[in-house]
Amino acid sequence: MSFVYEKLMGGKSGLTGFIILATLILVIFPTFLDLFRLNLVGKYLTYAFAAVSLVLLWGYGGTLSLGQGIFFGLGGYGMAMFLKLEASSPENTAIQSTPGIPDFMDWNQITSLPWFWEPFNSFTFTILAILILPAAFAYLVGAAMFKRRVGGVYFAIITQVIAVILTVLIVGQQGFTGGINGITDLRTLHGWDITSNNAKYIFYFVNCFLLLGVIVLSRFILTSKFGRLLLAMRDKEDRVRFSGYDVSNFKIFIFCIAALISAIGGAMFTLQVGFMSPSFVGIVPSIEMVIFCAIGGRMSLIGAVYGTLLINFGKTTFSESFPELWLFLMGGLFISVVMFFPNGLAGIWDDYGHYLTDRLKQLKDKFTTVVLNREPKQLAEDAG
Amino acid sequence: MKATSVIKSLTRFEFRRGLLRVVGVSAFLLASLSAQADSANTTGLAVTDDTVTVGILHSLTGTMAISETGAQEAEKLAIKQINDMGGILGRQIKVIQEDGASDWPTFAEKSRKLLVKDKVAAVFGCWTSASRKAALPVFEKENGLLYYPTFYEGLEQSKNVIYTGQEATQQILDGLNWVAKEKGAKTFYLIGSDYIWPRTSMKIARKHIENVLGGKVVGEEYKPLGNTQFGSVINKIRLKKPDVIYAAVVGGSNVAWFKQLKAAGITSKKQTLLTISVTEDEVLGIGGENLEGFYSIMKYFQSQDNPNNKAFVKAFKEMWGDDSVIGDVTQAAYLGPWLWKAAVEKAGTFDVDKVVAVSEMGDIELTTAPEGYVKLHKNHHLWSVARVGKWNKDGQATVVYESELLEPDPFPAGYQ
Amino acid sequence: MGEYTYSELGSILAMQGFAGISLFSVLLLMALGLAIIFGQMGVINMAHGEFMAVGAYTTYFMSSLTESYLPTLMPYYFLIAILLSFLVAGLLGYLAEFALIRHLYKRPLDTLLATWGLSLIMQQSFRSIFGAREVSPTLPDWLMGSYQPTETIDIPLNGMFVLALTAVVTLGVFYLLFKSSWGLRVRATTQNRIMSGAVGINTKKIDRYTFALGCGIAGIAGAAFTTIASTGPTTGSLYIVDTFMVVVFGGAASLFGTIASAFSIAQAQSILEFFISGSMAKVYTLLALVIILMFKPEGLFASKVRR
Amino acid sequence: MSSETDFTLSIENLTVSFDGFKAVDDLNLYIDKNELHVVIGPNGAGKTTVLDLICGKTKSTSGSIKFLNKELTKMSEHEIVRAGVGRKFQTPSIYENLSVFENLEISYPKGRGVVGSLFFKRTDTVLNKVYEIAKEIMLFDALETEAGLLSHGQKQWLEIGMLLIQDPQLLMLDEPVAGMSVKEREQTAELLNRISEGRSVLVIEHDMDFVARIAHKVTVLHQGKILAAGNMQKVQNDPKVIEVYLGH
Repeated sequence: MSFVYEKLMGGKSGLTGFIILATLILVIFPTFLDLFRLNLVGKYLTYAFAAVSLVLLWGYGGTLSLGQGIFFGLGGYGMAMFLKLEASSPENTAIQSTPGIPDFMDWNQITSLPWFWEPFNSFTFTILAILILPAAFAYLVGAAMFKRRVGGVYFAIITQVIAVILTVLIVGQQGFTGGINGITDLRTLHGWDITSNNAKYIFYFVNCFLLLGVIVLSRFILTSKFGRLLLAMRDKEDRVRFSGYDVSNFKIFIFCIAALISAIGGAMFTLQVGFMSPSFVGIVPSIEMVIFCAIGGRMSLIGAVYGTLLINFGKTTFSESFPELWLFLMGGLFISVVMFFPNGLAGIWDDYGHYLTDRLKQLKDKFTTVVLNREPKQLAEDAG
Repeated sequence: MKATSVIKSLTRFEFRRGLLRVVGVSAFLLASLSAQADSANTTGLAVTDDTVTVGILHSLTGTMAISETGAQEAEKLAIKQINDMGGILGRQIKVIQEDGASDWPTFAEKSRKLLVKDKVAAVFGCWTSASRKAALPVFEKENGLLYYPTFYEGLEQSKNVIYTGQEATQQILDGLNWVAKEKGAKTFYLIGSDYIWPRTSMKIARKHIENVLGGKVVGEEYKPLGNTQFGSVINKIRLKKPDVIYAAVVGGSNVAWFKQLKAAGITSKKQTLLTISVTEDEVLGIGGENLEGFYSIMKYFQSQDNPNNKAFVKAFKEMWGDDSVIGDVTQAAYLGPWLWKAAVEKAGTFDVDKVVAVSEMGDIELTTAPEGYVKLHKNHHLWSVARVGKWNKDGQATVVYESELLEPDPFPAGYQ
Repeated sequence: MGEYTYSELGSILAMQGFAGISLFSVLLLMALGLAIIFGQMGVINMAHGEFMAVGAYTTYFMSSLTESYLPTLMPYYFLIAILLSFLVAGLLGYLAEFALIRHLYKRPLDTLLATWGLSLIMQQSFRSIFGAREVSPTLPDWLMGSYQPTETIDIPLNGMFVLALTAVVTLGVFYLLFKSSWGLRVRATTQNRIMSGAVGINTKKIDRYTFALGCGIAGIAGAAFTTIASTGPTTGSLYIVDTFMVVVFGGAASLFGTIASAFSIAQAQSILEFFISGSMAKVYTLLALVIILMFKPEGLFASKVRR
Repeated sequence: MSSETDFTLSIENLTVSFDGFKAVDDLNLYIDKNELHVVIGPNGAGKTTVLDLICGKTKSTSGSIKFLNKELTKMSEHEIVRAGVGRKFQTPSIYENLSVFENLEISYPKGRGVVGSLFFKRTDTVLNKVYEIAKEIMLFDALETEAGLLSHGQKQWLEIGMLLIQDPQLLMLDEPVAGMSVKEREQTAELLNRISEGRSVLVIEHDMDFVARIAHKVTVLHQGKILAAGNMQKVQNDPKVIEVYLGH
C-alpha cells in the first residue's frame, strides 16, 4: 500500500493533485459539459499524452524532442489504417474500379492493397503496432543519436527534420497514405459505430483512464532511481557516466517511452475525431505539444495536462472572437513562460499557490473559531 | 408550453453561469435559442417564426485565409441580398460564422458545433478538399447540408453536400479539346502541386490526352506544397519541348512558378500554357505582367459581359471595396445561398431531407447567376459552362472560348 | 535522346548547372545570418525566417512607395530597398536581443522556445499590417527576363542577381569576422566570454551587434527572395528548417562549412529533382542529411578540439 | 605488450594528439597496488588529459592503458568505471539539486541498468553503506542537506564519497584540495591516507605541501612527457624540474 502511495501517487501532494485531476476529467466534465464539448475535451486530452511524454523526456530527461508529432502521427495512422480497412469492405466500396481497397488508393490507380497495409486487417496487430512501431522507430533514432552523444539542440533540430521528412513523405505518397487529406471517413470499429453518442462517451472515458494510467506509470518511473538518474543526467551528464552508467541507454529508454505515450494519444485521437491527417505530424503540431508542456510546467505531469486543456480551451474560445489577438497572446504567453515562469503553471502554483491555500486555511480556521466554537454558546443562547 | 420552455432555459442559464467563461457566451445563447426553436418549429433546426439560422465556415486565419476570404464575402453578399428581398419563406437569414483556421480537424469540430449546437439549417463553407473530407462525416452523421464552392477532383457525391463548383471533368476536358484544336497541340507537360486535386485532375487530363486527343504526355511532375524552386523543372520542360504546359500549381508556389518561368524566358510568345489553378485572386499575387498571354480554364471570369455579372460585380465591390477581385470560387460560393433558397422555397420547408429531395429532382435552376445559367443536376453538382480566359497585363482575363452547358460527371467512366 | 542536338543538350546542362548554383546561392544567403547567430553565438533563432520576411516586406513597402510617389526611380529603388531591409531587420534583431535573447544565453533550448513565440508574434504582425494575402513587389525591368549568351541558353537575370548579392554578402561577412578588429572581438567573445570581458571587450555590446548583424543579413536574404517568390505572413516558416539544416550540416561554428554544405545540399537537390519527382527529391535529400549527421554529428567541417 | 604485470595500472607508450598537437607524448606510467601516486606539472602539461585518457573521456591516438591487465583504451566510460576506476573532476561534479544522501545513493553500484534502476530498492545494505561512507567523508550530519548548499570543500569530499561507495581499485582525483581551507586540507590529507589503503590512488595536485604530505611517489609532467619521477625529495631536487617551475 505504501508503495502505491509513495511511488505511484507521489505522496500526499501528488495524490491530492491526481485526485483533483481525476475528479475533473472523470466527474466534473462529463456532468457539466454536453457531448459536443466533452468530445472536444477528449480531443484535447489526446494531446495531453504528448505533453506528458515531454515532461519525462524534456523536463526530467533534458532532451527536447521537436518531433513528438511523429509518434502521435504513427499511433494515429496505425489506428486509422485499421478503421479504414474496415470501412473499405468490398460492399462499401462497390462503385470503385477495385472494390475492397481504401477509396484514396482507388483514386490513385492502385489496384491491390499494399503489403504494409495487409496486417492492419487484424485488430490485435494494429494495437501491437501502435504500441511497438513508434517505440521501435524511437529506438532506432535514439540509438543512432544518443550513442553518438548527439543531444540538446542538435537532437531538437534533427527530430524536427525527421518530422518534416515524414510529412513530405505522407503527402507525397498519397496513394498509400491518403496524402494531405489524410485517412478520413472512419466509421466503425468491429461493426460498432464510432460516431455514435455512446461510442463517444466510452472513448472519452477510455481516454481518461489511459491518460491517468500513463500518469501513474510516469510517476513510477520518476520516483524510481531511474527518475533521479534522469535529473542527474540532465544536470551533470559526465558525472553519471563516470559513476558507471551507460547514459545513452537511459536516454534511449525514456525516448522510447515518450514515443509510446504519444502514440497512444494519437490512436485515441483517431478514435475520437474519426480521421488522421499529416497536419498532426509536422513541425507545428510538434512544437505546439512542447508549448502545452511548457505552459503547464515541464516538471509536472499533471501540470502538462492542465497546460494542454488551458491552451486548447483558449484557442477554441479566443479564436472564435479575436483570432488576431490569439496569436499575439500565444506568442506572448510563450515568451513570458520561458523568461519568467520556466516551470509554467505548476511553478506558479508552487510559488504562489500557498497564498491561496493559506487563505483557504485561514477562512476555514476562522469559520471553525467563529462558527463552530460559538456553537455551544449559541446553542445555549437558543436554548435560553 | 412556451412559458415553461422559457423558464427551463432560464434555469439552465443560472445553472451554467459558472461555465460560461470556459464555453463562451455566444455558444450558450445560441444553445438556449435553439432550445426555444425546438418548440417553435418541427424540423429540429434553428428556425423561428421570422428567422432561420445558417452557418458560414471558412478559414479566416492561417494559410488558407487568403483564398477563402472571397468565398465567405460572396456568401454574405448573397445572404444580404436575399434578406433585402424578404428572406426565405418569410424568414430573415441569420448567419453564424466560424473560423476553420486552415486546419482540417477544426473544420470537423466547427461543423459539428454548427450542426449540433447551433442547429443551422445549412452551412456554406469549406474550400480545400481536405477540409471537406474532414467535415463530410460530420455532415452525414448529423444530417446537415453543406454548399461547397470550390472546383474539385470529383469522385464524391454525398447526400448532404451540394457542389457549386465544377468537378474535374467539367473543367478539364473541354479546355483540352480547345487547346488541341486551336493550337494544334500534341504534346503536353503536366505539372502540379503534390496533393489530391492536382493528381486527380492530371490523371483525367492524361487519359483524355492519350485516349481521346491522340496526344502525348511528355512529362508529369508534382512539387511539394509551398515549394519555391522550379529551376530544375523548367529545364526539364525545355528539354521536352511540349506544345502545352498544363499546370495546377497552387498557393504561394504559384507566384514562384510564374516568376521563374518568366525569368527563364518562357513567355506566352514562345509557349502555350494552360492552367486550371489560376483565378483573379491568384493573379493579384502573381502579377498580371508575369501571366500575360497564358490561359486559364474556369467556369467564371470577372470580366464576363452579361447583365447578371455586371450587377454582381457592382454589388460585390459596393459591399467589400473597390479593390476586391472576384475569382471562380467566389462566384461559385455566391451561388450557394441562392440555390438553397430556390430549393427551400420549392420544398416549402427547411427540413434537410426534403430540401435534398427537391434538389435531387434535377430542375433547380438559376437564371440570375453571374456566370450565366446554371442548373442543379440530380447528382448534386451543377450543369455549367467551361470557359478559357486569356490573361491580360491588368490582371483580368479575356474569355476566348465558351463550351456548351456541360453535364457534371463526378465518377467519369473511362477516366479512373 | 536521339532527337536532340549536342548543342541543345549542352545548353540544358549549362542551364541545369546554373539552376543548382542558383539554389546554392539562395540557401547560402538564407544560412549566412543563421550561421552567425547559431554558429557563433549558439542562439537557436526560430524567428530567423520571420526576419527574412521583414526584409521581404520592407522591399514590398518600398516598391509600393516608389510606385506611388517617385515612379521615375523605379529602376533604382531595389538597391535602396536591400539596404533598408538590412537596417530594418537588423534594428529589430537588436531590439529582440535586448528584450529577449540576452536573458537566455545560458539556456539554449529555451531560446528556441522563446524565439518560436517571437515568430508567432511577428507572423501576426505581418498579417495585421500587410494583410493575409501574399504580396510581391514590382520588380525593376533590369531584374526581369533572361540573359541569352547563345540562341538556346536562357540564364535568369534574377538568379544572377541573387548569386552576385550572395557573393558580396559572403565576402563582407568574411571580412567582418576574420579581418576586422570587431570580428576578432566577436570570435574572442564566442570562444571565451568571461576572458573576453576580463580583457576589456564589452561582451554585451558584441552580442547585441552580432545578433543584429545576423538578422540584418536575414533581411537582405528576404529582399533578394522577392525576385524569386512571393511573401506572405507565414513565408518565413517555410524556410526555417532548410536554413537550419544547412548550418547544422556544415558544422555550426564553421563558415566554410556553411558554404560547403549549402553547395552540396543545393547540388544534390537540384540534380535529384531533375531525375525524380520534387517531393521525393526533398525526402531523399533530407534523409541523407539526417543519416550523415547521425554518423558525423559535428557536421562536415568541425575541428577536433581538446575538451 | 601483452605481458601480465602486477601493477594496478600500467600505461605504455600513450600518445594523443589534437589536430597534430601532442597533448600526451609517448607516456609510460606504472602504479602499484596500495600506492598513492601524485602527478604534478605546470599548466598545460597534460595532467588532466592523462586522467581523461584513463577513464575513457578522451580516446588515445596510440599506446596502451592496462588496468589489472585489462586494456582500457577500447572500453567505453561506464565499462571502465564498472571495471573499478573512479574519477573525481577538477571542479566538484555533484548533483546540486539532490541531497547528500541521494547523491551517494545514486552512486551506489546497484541498479545500473535501465531495468535495474526502475526497480532499485533502498534496502538496509544500501542504507548502511551510505551511512558508512558519509561518516568516512565527514558528512554524516549533512545527509539530508541539499548538495548545492555544501561548502566548496565539502562538495569535494562528497564527490570523493560518491567514488568510494563504488569501492574502486583505482581512484583518480583531479585537484582534490583546490579551494579548501587549511583545516579542510589537513582533513582531506588524512582522508586520502585512509582510503589509499587497499587500493591505488592517482592524484593531480598543485599544492606542494599537500603533495609532500600524501605522496608515495611523484611524477612530473611537462609538455606531455615525463620530466622526472620518484619520491618527493628526489623530484624536488631535480634540476630540470626546478628549471621548468621557475622558468615558467
